Amino acid sequence: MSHDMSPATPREILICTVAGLLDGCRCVAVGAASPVPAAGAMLARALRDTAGEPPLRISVLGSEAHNFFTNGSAELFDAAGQGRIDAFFLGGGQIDRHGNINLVGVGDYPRSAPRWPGSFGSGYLYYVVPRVILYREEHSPRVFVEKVDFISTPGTSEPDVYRPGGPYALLTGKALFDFDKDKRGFRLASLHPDHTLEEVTAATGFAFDHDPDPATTPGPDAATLHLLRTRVMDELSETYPAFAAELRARIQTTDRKATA
Amino acid sequence: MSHDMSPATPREILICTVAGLLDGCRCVAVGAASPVPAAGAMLARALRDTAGEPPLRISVLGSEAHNFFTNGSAELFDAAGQGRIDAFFLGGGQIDRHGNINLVGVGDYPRSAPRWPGSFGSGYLYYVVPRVILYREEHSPRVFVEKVDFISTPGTSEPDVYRPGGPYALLTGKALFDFDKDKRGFRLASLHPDHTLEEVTAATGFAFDHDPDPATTPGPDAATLHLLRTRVMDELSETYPAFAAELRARIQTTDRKATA
Amino acid sequence: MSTDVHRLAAQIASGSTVAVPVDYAGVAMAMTRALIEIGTSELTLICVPTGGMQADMLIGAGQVRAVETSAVSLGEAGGAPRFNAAVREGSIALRDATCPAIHAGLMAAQKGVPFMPMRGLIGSDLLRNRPDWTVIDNPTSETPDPIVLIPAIHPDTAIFHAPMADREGNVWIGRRRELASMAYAARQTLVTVERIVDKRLLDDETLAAGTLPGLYVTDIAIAEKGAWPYGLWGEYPTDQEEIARYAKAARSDDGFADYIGANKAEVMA
Amino acid sequence: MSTDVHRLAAQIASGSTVAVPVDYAGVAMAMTRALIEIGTSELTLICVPTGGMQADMLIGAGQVRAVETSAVSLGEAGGAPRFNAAVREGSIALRDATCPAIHAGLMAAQKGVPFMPMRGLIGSDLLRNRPDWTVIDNPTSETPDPIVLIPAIHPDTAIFHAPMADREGNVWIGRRRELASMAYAARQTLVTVERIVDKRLLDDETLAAGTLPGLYVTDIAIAEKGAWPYGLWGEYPTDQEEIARYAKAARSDDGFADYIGANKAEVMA
Repeated sequence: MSHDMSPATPREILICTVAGLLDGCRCVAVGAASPVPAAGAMLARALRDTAGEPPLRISVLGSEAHNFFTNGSAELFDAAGQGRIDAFFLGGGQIDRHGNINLVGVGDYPRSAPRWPGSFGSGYLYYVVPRVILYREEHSPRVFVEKVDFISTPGTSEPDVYRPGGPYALLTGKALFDFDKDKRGFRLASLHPDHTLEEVTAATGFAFDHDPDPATTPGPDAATLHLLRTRVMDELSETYPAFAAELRARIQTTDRKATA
Repeated sequence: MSHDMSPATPREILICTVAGLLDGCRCVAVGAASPVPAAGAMLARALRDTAGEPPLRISVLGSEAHNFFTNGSAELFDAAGQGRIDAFFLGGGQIDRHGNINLVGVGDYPRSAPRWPGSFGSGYLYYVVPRVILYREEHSPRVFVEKVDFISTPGTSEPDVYRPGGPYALLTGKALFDFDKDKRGFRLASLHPDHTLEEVTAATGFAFDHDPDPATTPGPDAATLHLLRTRVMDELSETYPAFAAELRARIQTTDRKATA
Repeated sequence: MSTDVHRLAAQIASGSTVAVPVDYAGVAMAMTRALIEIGTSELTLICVPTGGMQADMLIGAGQVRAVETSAVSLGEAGGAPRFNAAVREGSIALRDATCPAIHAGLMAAQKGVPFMPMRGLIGSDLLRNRPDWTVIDNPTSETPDPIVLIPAIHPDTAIFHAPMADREGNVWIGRRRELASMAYAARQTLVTVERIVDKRLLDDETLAAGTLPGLYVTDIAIAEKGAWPYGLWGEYPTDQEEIARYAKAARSDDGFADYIGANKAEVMA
Repeated sequence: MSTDVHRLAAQIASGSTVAVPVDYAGVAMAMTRALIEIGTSELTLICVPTGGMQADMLIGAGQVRAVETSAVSLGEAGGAPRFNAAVREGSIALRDATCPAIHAGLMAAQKGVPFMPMRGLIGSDLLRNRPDWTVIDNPTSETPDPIVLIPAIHPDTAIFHAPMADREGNVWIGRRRELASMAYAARQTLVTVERIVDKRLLDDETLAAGTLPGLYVTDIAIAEKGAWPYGLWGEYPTDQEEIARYAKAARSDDGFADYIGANKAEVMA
């Protein structure tokens, strides 16, 4: 890490992890109000440009500057159905051991309490986008449950169901998981710095595979961190001003701590 | 008829007849290269405007000035499927006693000889547009046949087939026919001036119902003819310059004859 | 508020189905306030494909019987409080969908067909709770291939707000083509606009590309800032503070009533 | 002719399926001439939804194996002579359609579904001659309701000509949205344009409304008057005399060969 830069904040490590998950993608779509995935996609695009590699197309829904669609809100789904969207992000009020996602609410449907907004495009995109990255920063047993109360969209499907897409990774504030389609379950890929296997096991309401001594999620190299804090931060500020400001403040806090 | 106007030419009578067939329509579409139907629709629109009645919308395919569609060439069919197109015109290389239309060719399909361009939108519009007006100026036994060689689109359908549309009238250079859906056949409505029942019977390759002493297709009143020769002629000149010029030349010929 | 907007709102019948667009596509908020003043009741909302403050206000005002939507949310301002309360209380019928299913239903109506096939959905509780969605074995496949059929959605009315219309009733919708889908599918379409222009929109190929023809537009009224507090592309940004103010007020029945009442008072003044 | 156009044409494989637009929507005639020079063979043409001089020339040059179309015609200049001759001789496979069936097939590909339902067609000889079209009993109806399913059309390549593109590969198609349908459905899309502009088309909401995003565009070449003798909206009118000249020449094998040869000679000069 370069001398004049404070170390990566936890959020920055998440953003860099997202960028890594998009390796090899040609086109990535990001839902509205998803600043970390958007930042990760923007970072992946910037890294690609810097390396002189083929460009990464990004569409951030609801953004005017970073949205290239011109056929209304149906176009994302059409493009995904055509196989043109390589990666998409989904969250979830609940996510269970089989990768089922609940975006609808807790309790007996339809009278859910709490009720969450709803399933958005998940009931389609999870089936057709090859690399669906589950992103939920809160890593707690109320989010990661044994069985969701409502399946907005299932993690896996019967063999005769058309399903080129599905879960590719699960990224939380504590760890990164892969998804094993055959075993229909998650496998711990790495723990973020300062998090332990015990902590993650306790915070996860379902069992998952893991190495006895899991790897640590790598932080960015100096060049990547620099790119994130310059070009990507500028792009982010345009679309997510509040998030970018908070990210900047955290970096300064870390900075002060580091120099203290 | 006013003193300073030459009498209506046969073509003008056709155009006025088309305008009459569009009575009560809100929206009419006209295929490309259909100058008489287009002129009739333009006349109907002009008459409506003059009378202060609700406007008639016209879409002339392939025209830039008289085509209000903005969603590509699929929009006409979508609008028709939505029930928004009240009338459309179809021609036919062959038309048979049951109103079946052949736009494909003569002889054994697929090696038709002659081959005509093809069915265009007929295989759909004939089913869904309530008032399909068959227009074919050539009135001969090679056009009006007992049975078409190829059904581009059928005149009637079985009761369980979705079919809000179908043939409404058949207008030729010699006569105007209605179509009786229950009897699955045409009925002579009127003979154009200077044509006889015998002549029409001989020129039609199928039997049709008729009164013993059929009516004569009425010509336009002076105001209508004036509108046709002024506003409508100007509009026509824009979209069908050659046709408008020919129409003008005929009027002058009739004029010279009338004054001779 | 212009009485013209009330004239428009009055054309929506109680008990009818109304299609409304997503937050960023031109939400007819002035018309929403007019609907609340008029008290049009027992509406079924079709959110294309998600709803926000508009749906939440109409639900809070007790004017909604059923909602078909992929989500209802106030975006950055959080969940939709009146929607969430109504769900909890069971006071509205829910037709939870996923975005492309709503687009598919409108597309079926646009194409004049009874249904559209759609991938996805199989194995979800969305499908399980939608008896109107049918699973068939794809007749064009030689191997087993289950696929969902979404029936056509024919809204009685589509309402939205757009930057401009011309004197023939053509409306400029730009690249917000979900507005065209709504209009194609609906029996009537009522549009508020920022302004009426003298130039015929179809006479200019550049503007024509983003124009919804008057054929699909039943009536138009001017409503300046008619999407407020939502933004309108190329015109004004979303007033996030106002939406946050609403989000806070609408947490309670009283707060919501005050918000609506203040709004009405402002209108009457 | 620019060698760039040849670079584009060279990306179309012999034996592949190529979608081409209707006369008035931006026909890639410069590319057609390049294809004839290159001699790309055994093409299947999908005319969206009808074909003209482009299809007729490729058929006349013996480069077409099959045509799916609702019609082939030279418009005011009459029938399509080489198409008609090929039909008579049985030298091309015919998939006669009706316009909305071709749109339906492309729409199915656009939506990522295996088929689209479509009204009409039942009782026609079009349907009788299309074993790939299936009639089913509408599963969403309680009463018998036969309806046709049109399978998705996935062209290998879509080709068309448009007024302009920007440096990102976004192409302005205006209200000729069949061009977007073709591109959505096709595996690759090759576009000739009158000019490349520096301004990013998506940065202006008015232009964006008529823009096909670069996501769907594989490659672009400049071809000034690239639709000639067809016209291009807002740019130049159709050269009816040239089409009539072609129509006359193409009545005979020799006349057609002369016309093509003269064209080639002109290109080589």
